[in-house]
Amino acid sequence: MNLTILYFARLRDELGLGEEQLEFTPAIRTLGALRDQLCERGPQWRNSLRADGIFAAVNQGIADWDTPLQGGEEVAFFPPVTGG
Amino acid sequence: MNLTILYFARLRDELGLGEEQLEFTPAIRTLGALRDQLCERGPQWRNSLRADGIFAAVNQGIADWDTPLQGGEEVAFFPPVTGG
Amino acid sequence: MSQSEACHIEVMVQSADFSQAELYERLRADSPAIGAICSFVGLMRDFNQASEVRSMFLEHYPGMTEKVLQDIARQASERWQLRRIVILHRVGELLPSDQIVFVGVSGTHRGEAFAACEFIMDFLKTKAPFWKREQTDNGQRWVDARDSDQQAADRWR
Amino acid sequence: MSQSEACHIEVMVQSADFSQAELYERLRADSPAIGAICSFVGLMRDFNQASEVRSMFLEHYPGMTEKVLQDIARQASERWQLRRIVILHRVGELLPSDQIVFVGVSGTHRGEAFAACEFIMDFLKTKAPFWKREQTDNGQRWVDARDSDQQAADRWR
Repeated sequence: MNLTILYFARLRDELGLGEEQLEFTPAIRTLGALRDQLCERGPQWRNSLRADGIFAAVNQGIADWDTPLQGGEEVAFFPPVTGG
Repeated sequence: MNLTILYFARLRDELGLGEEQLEFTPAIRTLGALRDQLCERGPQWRNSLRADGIFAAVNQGIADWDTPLQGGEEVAFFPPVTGG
Repeated sequence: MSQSEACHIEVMVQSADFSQAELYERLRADSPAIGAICSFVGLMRDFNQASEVRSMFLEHYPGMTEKVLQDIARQASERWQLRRIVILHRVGELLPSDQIVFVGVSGTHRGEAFAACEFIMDFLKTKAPFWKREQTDNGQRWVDARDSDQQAADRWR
Repeated sequence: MSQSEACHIEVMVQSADFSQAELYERLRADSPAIGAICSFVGLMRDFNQASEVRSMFLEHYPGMTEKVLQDIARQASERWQLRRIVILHRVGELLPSDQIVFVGVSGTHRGEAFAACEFIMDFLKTKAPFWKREQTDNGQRWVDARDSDQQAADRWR
Protein backbone atom coordinates (compact mmCIF):
# COMPACT_ATOMS: atom_id res chain seq x y z
CA MET A 1 0.00 0.00 0.00
CA ASN A 2 2.25 2.75 -1.29
CA LEU A 3 1.43 6.42 -1.13
CA THR A 4 1.42 8.37 -4.39
CA ILE A 5 2.79 11.85 -3.74
CA LEU A 6 2.37 14.71 -6.18
CA TYR A 7 4.09 18.12 -6.16
CA PHE A 8 2.71 21.02 -8.20
CA ALA A 9 3.87 24.30 -9.67
CA ARG A 10 6.54 26.18 -7.69
CA LEU A 11 6.94 23.22 -5.30
CA ARG A 12 7.72 20.83 -8.13
CA ASP A 13 10.32 23.22 -9.51
CA GLU A 14 11.94 23.72 -6.12
CA LEU A 15 12.06 20.02 -5.29
CA GLY A 16 12.88 18.88 -8.82
CA LEU A 17 10.18 16.24 -8.48
CA GLY A 18 6.61 16.01 -9.74
CA GLU A 19 5.52 12.59 -8.50
CA GLU A 20 6.85 9.77 -6.39
CA GLN A 21 5.75 6.51 -4.78
CA LEU A 22 6.54 6.17 -1.08
CA GLU A 23 6.23 2.99 0.96
CA PHE A 24 3.61 3.47 3.65
CA THR A 25 4.82 2.79 7.20
CA PRO A 26 2.86 2.98 10.46
CA ALA A 27 4.87 6.09 11.43
CA ILE A 28 3.05 7.99 8.69
CA ARG A 29 -0.15 8.24 10.68
CA THR A 30 -1.25 11.63 9.47
CA LEU A 31 -0.64 14.09 6.67
CA GLY A 32 1.46 16.14 9.13
CA ALA A 33 3.60 13.11 9.97
CA LEU A 34 4.16 12.51 6.25
CA ARG A 35 5.28 16.08 5.80
CA ASP A 36 7.65 15.79 8.81
CA GLN A 37 9.21 12.69 7.28
CA LEU A 38 9.66 14.38 3.88
CA CYS A 39 11.24 17.40 5.58
CA GLU A 40 14.00 15.16 6.94
CA ARG A 41 15.30 14.87 3.39
CA GLY A 42 17.07 18.22 3.73
CA PRO A 43 16.79 22.01 4.06
CA GLN A 44 15.19 22.50 0.61
CA TRP A 45 12.39 20.12 1.59
CA ARG A 46 11.87 21.92 4.90
CA ASN A 47 11.83 25.32 3.17
CA SER A 48 9.41 24.20 0.50
CA LEU A 49 6.96 22.09 2.48
CA ARG A 50 6.82 24.44 5.47
CA ALA A 51 6.46 27.64 3.44
CA ASP A 52 3.52 29.92 4.18
CA GLY A 53 0.28 28.85 2.63
CA ILE A 54 1.31 25.37 1.46
CA PHE A 55 -1.76 23.20 0.92
CA ALA A 56 -2.11 19.45 0.89
CA ALA A 57 -4.82 17.27 -0.59
CA VAL A 58 -5.66 13.63 0.12
CA ASN A 59 -7.40 11.75 -2.69
CA GLN A 60 -7.99 15.06 -4.46
CA GLY A 61 -9.68 16.80 -1.56
CA ILE A 62 -8.10 19.60 0.52
CA ALA A 63 -7.03 18.09 3.86
CA ASP A 64 -5.86 19.32 7.29
CA TRP A 65 -2.45 18.30 8.58
CA ASP A 66 -4.06 15.95 11.11
CA THR A 67 -5.92 14.00 8.44
CA PRO A 68 -5.18 10.29 9.03
CA LEU A 69 -3.39 8.21 6.37
CA GLN A 70 -3.55 4.44 6.03
CA GLY A 71 -1.70 3.74 2.79
CA GLY A 72 -3.02 3.72 -0.78
CA GLU A 73 -3.87 7.40 -0.84
CA GLU A 74 -2.94 9.97 -3.45
CA VAL A 75 -1.40 12.88 -1.57
CA ALA A 76 -0.60 16.23 -3.19
CA PHE A 77 1.38 19.21 -1.95
CA PHE A 78 0.97 22.59 -3.63
CA PRO A 79 1.42 26.33 -3.19
CA PRO A 80 -1.49 28.80 -2.97
CA VAL A 81 -3.64 28.60 -6.09
CA THR A 82 -3.64 31.36 -8.72
CA GLY A 83 -6.22 30.44 -11.33
CA GLY A 84 -9.15 32.41 -12.66
CA MET B 1 -44.37 79.89 -24.86
CA ASN B 2 -46.57 76.83 -24.43
CA LEU B 3 -45.76 73.88 -22.26
CA THR B 4 -45.67 70.46 -23.88
CA ILE B 5 -47.05 67.91 -21.45
CA LEU B 6 -46.59 64.15 -21.89
CA TYR B 7 -48.32 61.31 -20.03
CA PHE B 8 -46.92 57.79 -20.08
CA ALA B 9 -48.05 54.22 -19.49
CA ARG B 10 -50.79 53.74 -16.89
CA LEU B 11 -51.24 57.52 -16.55
CA ARG B 12 -51.91 57.92 -20.25
CA ASP B 13 -54.49 55.14 -20.14
CA GLU B 14 -56.21 56.60 -17.07
CA LEU B 15 -56.32 60.15 -18.46
CA GLY B 16 -57.04 59.12 -22.05
CA LEU B 17 -54.35 61.53 -23.15
CA GLY B 18 -50.73 61.08 -24.23
CA GLU B 19 -49.66 64.61 -25.06
CA GLU B 20 -51.04 68.12 -24.90
CA GLN B 21 -49.97 71.74 -25.34
CA LEU B 22 -50.87 74.06 -22.48
CA GLU B 23 -50.61 77.83 -22.55
CA PHE B 24 -48.08 78.97 -19.99
CA THR B 25 -49.39 81.47 -17.45
CA PRO B 26 -47.50 83.15 -14.58
CA ALA B 27 -49.54 81.09 -12.10
CA ILE B 28 -47.65 77.98 -13.28
CA ARG B 29 -44.52 78.92 -11.41
CA THR B 30 -43.40 75.43 -10.51
CA LEU B 31 -43.96 71.82 -11.48
CA GLY B 32 -46.09 71.46 -8.35
CA ALA B 33 -48.25 74.44 -9.38
CA LEU B 34 -48.72 72.87 -12.81
CA ARG B 35 -49.86 69.64 -11.24
CA ASP B 36 -52.29 71.54 -8.97
CA GLN B 37 -53.79 73.25 -11.99
CA LEU B 38 -54.15 69.95 -13.88
CA CYS B 39 -55.81 68.35 -10.85
CA GLU B 40 -58.58 70.95 -11.03
CA ARG B 41 -59.78 69.21 -14.17
CA GLY B 42 -61.57 66.60 -12.07
CA PRO B 43 -61.31 63.62 -9.73
CA GLN B 44 -59.63 61.31 -12.27
CA TRP B 45 -56.83 63.85 -12.71
CA ARG B 46 -56.42 64.21 -8.94
CA ASN B 47 -56.36 60.44 -8.48
CA SER B 48 -53.86 59.88 -11.25
CA LEU B 49 -51.46 62.77 -10.73
CA ARG B 50 -51.40 62.50 -6.92
CA ALA B 51 -51.01 58.72 -6.82
CA ASP B 52 -48.11 57.26 -4.85
CA GLY B 53 -44.82 57.31 -6.66
CA ILE B 54 -45.81 59.54 -9.59
CA PHE B 55 -42.70 61.09 -11.17
CA ALA B 56 -42.33 64.18 -13.27
CA ALA B 57 -39.57 65.22 -15.64
CA VAL B 58 -38.75 68.64 -17.04
CA ASN B 59 -36.93 68.67 -20.36
CA GLN B 60 -36.29 64.94 -19.98
CA GLY B 61 -34.67 65.10 -16.55
CA ILE B 62 -36.34 63.93 -13.33
CA ALA B 63 -37.50 67.01 -11.42
CA ASP B 64 -38.78 67.87 -7.94
CA TRP B 65 -42.21 69.42 -7.49
CA ASP B 66 -40.65 72.79 -6.66
CA THR B 67 -38.70 72.95 -9.93
CA PRO B 68 -39.47 76.38 -11.51
CA LEU B 69 -41.15 76.58 -14.93
CA GLN B 70 -40.98 79.55 -17.29
CA GLY B 71 -42.74 78.30 -20.42
CA GLY B 72 -41.35 76.39 -23.36
CA GLU B 73 -40.49 73.28 -21.35
CA GLU B 74 -41.35 69.68 -22.11
CA VAL B 75 -42.95 68.28 -18.96
CA ALA B 76 -43.71 64.59 -18.49
CA PHE B 77 -45.73 62.77 -15.84
CA PHE B 78 -45.32 59.04 -15.35
CA PRO B 79 -45.80 56.17 -12.92
CA PRO B 80 -42.89 54.25 -11.29
CA VAL B 81 -40.66 52.71 -13.95
CA THR B 82 -40.62 48.95 -14.57
CA GLY B 83 -37.92 48.28 -17.19
CA GLY B 84 -34.99 45.90 -17.10
CA MET C 1 -6.09 53.86 -17.40
CA SER C 2 -7.62 56.90 -15.78
CA GLN C 3 -11.18 56.75 -14.58
CA SER C 4 -13.90 58.33 -16.68
CA GLU C 5 -11.96 59.63 -19.67
CA ALA C 6 -10.77 56.21 -20.81
CA CYS C 7 -14.17 54.57 -20.41
CA HIS C 8 -16.10 54.13 -23.63
CA ILE C 9 -19.88 54.12 -23.19
CA GLU C 10 -22.45 52.79 -25.66
CA VAL C 11 -26.20 53.01 -25.06
CA MET C 12 -28.78 51.52 -27.41
CA VAL C 13 -32.59 51.41 -27.26
CA GLN C 14 -34.18 49.35 -30.00
CA SER C 15 -37.09 47.08 -30.82
CA ALA C 16 -34.91 44.50 -32.63
CA ASP C 17 -33.42 41.55 -30.78
CA PHE C 18 -29.68 41.65 -30.07
CA SER C 19 -26.74 39.29 -30.31
CA GLN C 20 -25.21 38.81 -26.89
CA ALA C 21 -22.09 37.49 -28.63
CA GLU C 22 -21.63 40.67 -30.64
CA LEU C 23 -22.03 42.91 -27.59
CA TYR C 24 -19.55 40.75 -25.70
CA GLU C 25 -17.00 41.17 -28.51
CA ARG C 26 -17.38 44.95 -28.27
CA LEU C 27 -16.53 44.80 -24.58
CA ARG C 28 -13.48 42.73 -25.32
CA ALA C 29 -12.23 44.78 -28.28
CA ASP C 30 -8.78 46.19 -28.70
CA SER C 31 -7.38 46.10 -25.20
CA PRO C 32 -4.95 43.60 -23.67
CA ALA C 33 -5.35 45.62 -20.44
CA ILE C 34 -8.81 44.14 -19.90
CA GLY C 35 -8.83 41.38 -17.32
CA ALA C 36 -12.52 41.08 -16.53
CA ILE C 37 -15.82 41.23 -18.38
CA CYS C 38 -19.09 40.96 -16.50
CA SER C 39 -22.34 40.90 -18.40
CA PHE C 40 -25.98 40.55 -17.54
CA VAL C 41 -28.99 39.71 -19.67
CA GLY C 42 -32.57 40.08 -18.49
CA LEU C 43 -35.07 37.80 -20.23
CA MET C 44 -38.82 37.73 -20.35
CA ARG C 45 -40.38 35.16 -18.07
CA ASP C 46 -43.69 33.52 -18.83
CA PHE C 47 -45.04 33.98 -15.35
CA ASN C 48 -45.62 37.01 -13.12
CA GLN C 49 -47.87 37.66 -10.14
CA ALA C 50 -49.62 34.33 -10.37
CA SER C 51 -50.72 34.27 -13.98
CA GLU C 52 -49.25 33.29 -17.28
CA VAL C 53 -47.99 36.07 -19.48
CA ARG C 54 -48.58 35.69 -23.22
CA SER C 55 -46.65 38.73 -24.37
CA MET C 56 -45.38 42.05 -23.12
CA PHE C 57 -45.21 45.56 -24.50
CA LEU C 58 -42.33 47.76 -23.39
CA GLU C 59 -43.08 51.45 -23.58
CA HIS C 60 -40.44 54.12 -22.98
CA TYR C 61 -39.87 57.88 -23.09
CA PRO C 62 -37.72 58.40 -26.20
CA GLY C 63 -34.94 60.88 -25.59
CA MET C 64 -35.10 60.78 -21.81
CA THR C 65 -34.41 57.03 -21.79
CA GLU C 66 -31.08 57.44 -23.56
CA LYS C 67 -30.09 60.36 -21.32
CA VAL C 68 -30.83 58.41 -18.15
CA LEU C 69 -28.92 55.32 -19.34
CA GLN C 70 -25.93 57.46 -20.36
CA ASP C 71 -26.00 59.13 -16.96
CA ILE C 72 -26.10 55.82 -15.10
CA ALA C 73 -23.17 54.54 -17.16
CA ARG C 74 -21.22 57.74 -16.52
CA GLN C 75 -21.78 57.38 -12.76
CA ALA C 76 -20.49 53.81 -12.92
CA SER C 77 -17.42 54.94 -14.88
CA GLU C 78 -16.64 57.55 -12.22
CA ARG C 79 -17.10 55.09 -9.40
CA TRP C 80 -15.03 52.22 -10.80
CA GLN C 81 -12.16 51.85 -13.25
CA LEU C 82 -13.81 50.53 -16.38
CA ARG C 83 -12.79 50.30 -19.99
CA ARG C 84 -16.11 49.88 -21.73
CA ILE C 85 -19.78 49.92 -20.84
CA VAL C 86 -22.48 48.63 -23.18
CA ILE C 87 -26.17 49.01 -22.37
CA LEU C 88 -28.88 47.80 -24.73
CA HIS C 89 -32.58 47.83 -23.85
CA ARG C 90 -35.37 46.65 -26.09
CA VAL C 91 -38.78 48.29 -26.47
CA GLY C 92 -42.01 47.26 -28.16
CA GLU C 93 -43.61 43.82 -28.30
CA LEU C 94 -41.81 40.94 -26.57
CA LEU C 95 -42.57 37.25 -26.08
CA PRO C 96 -41.61 34.82 -23.30
CA SER C 97 -37.89 33.86 -23.42
CA ASP C 98 -37.05 37.02 -25.37
CA GLN C 99 -33.99 38.99 -24.34
CA ILE C 100 -35.01 42.34 -22.82
CA VAL C 101 -31.83 44.02 -21.64
CA PHE C 102 -28.07 43.65 -21.87
CA VAL C 103 -25.58 45.35 -19.56
CA GLY C 104 -21.89 44.58 -19.88
CA VAL C 105 -18.73 46.15 -18.52
CA SER C 106 -15.07 45.45 -19.08
CA GLY C 107 -12.22 46.57 -16.88
CA THR C 108 -9.06 45.56 -15.14
CA HIS C 109 -10.43 43.98 -11.99
CA ARG C 110 -13.07 41.34 -11.33
CA GLY C 111 -14.69 42.95 -8.31
CA GLU C 112 -15.11 46.28 -10.08
CA ALA C 113 -16.65 44.65 -13.14
CA PHE C 114 -19.24 42.78 -11.04
CA ALA C 115 -20.08 45.84 -8.93
CA ALA C 116 -20.41 48.19 -11.90
CA CYS C 117 -22.60 45.78 -13.86
CA GLU C 118 -24.97 45.23 -10.94
CA PHE C 119 -25.00 48.95 -10.09
CA ILE C 120 -26.07 49.78 -13.65
CA MET C 121 -28.84 47.17 -13.60
CA ASP C 122 -30.12 48.32 -10.20
CA PHE C 123 -30.32 51.95 -11.35
CA LEU C 124 -31.72 51.08 -14.76
CA LYS C 125 -34.53 49.23 -12.96
CA THR C 126 -35.44 52.23 -10.79
CA LYS C 127 -34.51 55.28 -12.91
CA ALA C 128 -34.82 54.57 -16.63
CA PRO C 129 -38.27 55.47 -18.04
CA PHE C 130 -39.48 52.08 -19.27
CA TRP C 131 -42.87 50.59 -18.49
CA LYS C 132 -44.00 47.01 -19.04
CA ARG C 133 -47.55 46.11 -20.01
CA GLU C 134 -48.35 42.41 -19.88
CA GLN C 135 -50.89 40.52 -21.92
CA THR C 136 -52.43 37.62 -20.00
CA ASP C 137 -55.48 35.47 -20.61
CA ASN C 138 -57.38 37.93 -18.42
CA GLY C 139 -56.37 40.97 -20.45
CA GLN C 140 -53.72 43.65 -20.26
CA ARG C 141 -52.12 45.05 -17.12
CA TRP C 142 -49.32 47.47 -16.34
CA VAL C 143 -46.60 45.82 -14.29
CA ASP C 144 -46.19 47.22 -10.78
CA ALA C 145 -42.83 48.51 -9.58
CA ARG C 146 -41.17 46.30 -6.97
CA ASP C 147 -39.95 47.44 -3.58
CA SER C 148 -37.09 44.95 -3.92
CA ASP C 149 -35.75 46.87 -6.93
CA GLN C 150 -35.76 50.14 -4.99
CA GLN C 151 -34.00 48.42 -2.10
CA ALA C 152 -31.38 47.05 -4.47
CA ALA C 153 -30.66 50.55 -5.78
CA ASP C 154 -30.57 52.02 -2.27
CA ARG C 155 -27.68 49.72 -1.32
CA TRP C 156 -25.30 51.78 -3.49
CA ARG C 157 -25.71 55.08 -1.59
CA MET D 1 -38.17 25.42 -9.19
CA SER D 2 -36.70 23.82 -6.10
CA GLN D 3 -33.18 24.65 -5.09
CA SER D 4 -30.41 22.24 -5.86
CA GLU D 5 -32.24 19.45 -7.70
CA ALA D 6 -33.35 21.62 -10.60
CA CYS D 7 -29.96 23.23 -11.11
CA HIS D 8 -27.94 21.81 -13.98
CA ILE D 9 -24.16 22.09 -13.53
CA GLU D 10 -21.52 21.84 -16.25
CA VAL D 11 -17.79 22.01 -15.53
CA MET D 12 -15.14 21.98 -18.26
CA VAL D 13 -11.34 22.18 -18.09
CA GLN D 14 -9.67 22.39 -21.48
CA SER D 15 -6.72 23.87 -23.34
CA ALA D 16 -8.83 24.99 -26.34
CA ASP D 17 -10.34 28.44 -26.48
CA PHE D 18 -14.08 28.73 -25.93
CA SER D 19 -16.98 30.54 -27.52
CA GLN D 20 -18.60 32.81 -24.97
CA ALA D 21 -21.66 32.93 -27.23
CA GLU D 22 -22.09 29.16 -27.17
CA LEU D 23 -21.79 29.00 -23.37
CA TYR D 24 -24.31 31.83 -23.06
CA GLU D 25 -26.77 29.90 -25.23
CA ARG D 26 -26.45 26.89 -22.93
CA LEU D 27 -27.38 29.05 -19.97
CA ARG D 28 -30.40 30.35 -21.84
CA ALA D 29 -31.59 27.02 -23.19
CA ASP D 30 -35.04 25.56 -22.81
CA SER D 31 -36.53 27.55 -20.00
CA PRO D 32 -38.99 30.44 -20.19
CA ALA D 33 -38.69 30.58 -16.38
CA ILE D 34 -35.23 32.14 -16.63
CA GLY D 35 -35.27 35.87 -16.03
CA ALA D 36 -31.60 36.58 -15.45
CA ILE D 37 -28.25 35.45 -16.83
CA CYS D 38 -25.02 36.75 -15.31
CA SER D 39 -21.72 35.76 -16.84
CA PHE D 40 -18.10 36.56 -16.22
CA VAL D 41 -15.02 36.10 -18.37
CA GLY D 42 -11.49 36.49 -17.09
CA LEU D 43 -8.93 37.44 -19.73
CA MET D 44 -5.16 37.45 -19.77
CA ARG D 45 -3.66 40.88 -19.28
CA ASP D 46 -0.32 41.85 -20.75
CA PHE D 47 0.95 43.42 -17.56
CA ASN D 48 1.46 42.15 -14.02
CA GLN D 49 3.64 43.27 -11.13
CA ALA D 50 5.47 45.95 -13.14
CA SER D 51 6.64 43.97 -16.13
CA GLU D 52 5.23 42.93 -19.45
CA VAL D 53 4.00 39.39 -19.74
CA ARG D 54 4.68 37.63 -23.05
CA SER D 55 2.77 34.46 -22.37
CA MET D 56 1.44 32.39 -19.54
CA PHE D 57 1.26 28.71 -18.70
CA LEU D 58 -1.68 27.47 -16.67
CA GLU D 59 -0.97 24.30 -14.73
CA HIS D 60 -3.64 22.40 -12.83
CA TYR D 61 -4.26 19.23 -10.84
CA PRO D 62 -6.31 17.02 -13.19
CA GLY D 63 -9.11 15.27 -11.36
CA MET D 64 -9.05 17.48 -8.30
CA THR D 65 -9.72 20.60 -10.37
CA GLU D 66 -13.00 19.24 -11.71
CA LYS D 67 -14.06 18.05 -8.23
CA VAL D 68 -13.40 21.44 -6.67
CA LEU D 69 -15.24 23.31 -9.41
CA GLN D 70 -18.21 20.94 -9.14
CA ASP D 71 -18.23 21.46 -5.39
CA ILE D 72 -18.18 25.24 -5.69
CA ALA D 73 -21.05 25.12 -8.20
CA ARG D 74 -23.02 22.80 -5.91
CA GLN D 75 -22.56 25.20 -2.99
CA ALA D 76 -23.82 28.08 -5.14
CA SER D 77 -26.84 26.03 -6.24
CA GLU D 78 -27.72 25.33 -2.60
CA ARG D 79 -27.31 28.94 -1.59
CA TRP D 80 -29.31 30.55 -4.42
CA GLN D 81 -32.13 29.48 -6.74
CA LEU D 82 -30.39 28.82 -10.03
CA ARG D 83 -31.31 27.00 -13.19
CA ARG D 84 -27.93 26.38 -14.79
CA ILE D 85 -24.30 26.89 -13.92
CA VAL D 86 -21.53 26.67 -16.52
CA ILE D 87 -17.85 26.85 -15.53
CA LEU D 88 -15.08 26.56 -18.10
CA HIS D 89 -11.41 27.07 -17.24
CA ARG D 90 -8.55 26.84 -19.68
CA VAL D 91 -5.15 25.28 -19.01
CA GLY D 92 -1.85 25.26 -20.89
CA GLU D 93 -0.21 28.02 -22.88
CA LEU D 94 -2.02 31.36 -23.10
CA LEU D 95 -1.26 34.71 -24.73
CA PRO D 96 -2.29 38.25 -23.78
CA SER D 97 -5.98 38.97 -24.50
CA ASP D 98 -6.80 35.25 -24.39
CA GLN D 99 -9.90 34.16 -22.54
CA ILE D 100 -8.95 32.23 -19.38
CA VAL D 101 -12.17 31.44 -17.55
CA PHE D 102 -15.93 31.59 -18.04
CA VAL D 103 -18.47 31.44 -15.24
CA GLY D 104 -22.14 31.87 -16.04
CA VAL D 105 -25.36 31.30 -14.13
CA SER D 106 -29.01 31.56 -15.07
CA GLY D 107 -31.92 31.82 -12.70
CA THR D 108 -35.12 33.60 -11.90
CA HIS D 109 -33.82 36.68 -10.12
CA ARG D 110 -31.18 39.27 -10.97
CA GLY D 111 -29.64 39.62 -7.51
CA GLU D 112 -29.22 35.87 -7.13
CA ALA D 113 -27.56 35.54 -10.54
CA PHE D 114 -25.03 38.27 -9.76
CA ALA D 115 -24.28 36.92 -6.29
CA ALA D 116 -23.87 33.31 -7.43
CA CYS D 117 -21.60 34.23 -10.35
CA GLU D 118 -19.32 36.34 -8.16
CA PHE D 119 -19.34 33.71 -5.39
CA ILE D 120 -18.20 31.05 -7.85
CA MET D 121 -15.40 33.27 -9.19
CA ASP D 122 -14.22 34.21 -5.70
CA PHE D 123 -14.01 30.57 -4.62
CA LEU D 124 -12.53 29.40 -7.90
CA LYS D 125 -9.76 31.96 -7.37
CA THR D 126 -8.93 30.70 -3.88
CA LYS D 127 -9.83 26.99 -3.97
CA ALA D 128 -9.41 25.50 -7.42
CA PRO D 129 -5.95 24.00 -8.03
CA PHE D 130 -4.68 26.15 -10.90
CA TRP D 131 -1.28 27.84 -11.00
CA LYS D 132 -0.11 30.51 -13.39
CA ARG D 133 3.47 30.77 -14.61
CA GLU D 134 4.30 33.92 -16.53
CA GLN D 135 6.91 34.37 -19.22
CA THR D 136 8.43 37.85 -19.19
CA ASP D 137 11.51 39.34 -20.81
CA ASN D 138 13.34 38.51 -17.57
CA GLY D 139 12.38 34.84 -17.61
CA GLN D 140 9.70 32.70 -16.00
CA ARG D 141 8.00 33.27 -12.67
CA TRP D 142 5.14 31.69 -10.76
CA VAL D 143 2.38 34.18 -10.05
CA ASP D 144 1.86 34.96 -6.36
CA ALA D 145 -1.54 34.53 -4.75
CA ARG D 146 -3.24 37.83 -3.84
CA ASP D 147 -4.56 38.75 -0.42
CA SER D 148 -7.40 40.59 -2.17
CA ASP D 149 -8.66 37.31 -3.62
CA GLN D 150 -8.74 35.69 -0.20
CA GLN D 151 -10.56 38.70 1.21
CA ALA D 152 -13.10 38.50 -1.61
CA ALA D 153 -13.81 34.86 -0.76
CA ASP D 154 -14.01 35.59 2.96
CA ARG D 155 -16.91 38.00 2.39
CA TRP D 156 -19.23 35.06 1.68
CA ARG D 157 -18.91 33.43 5.11
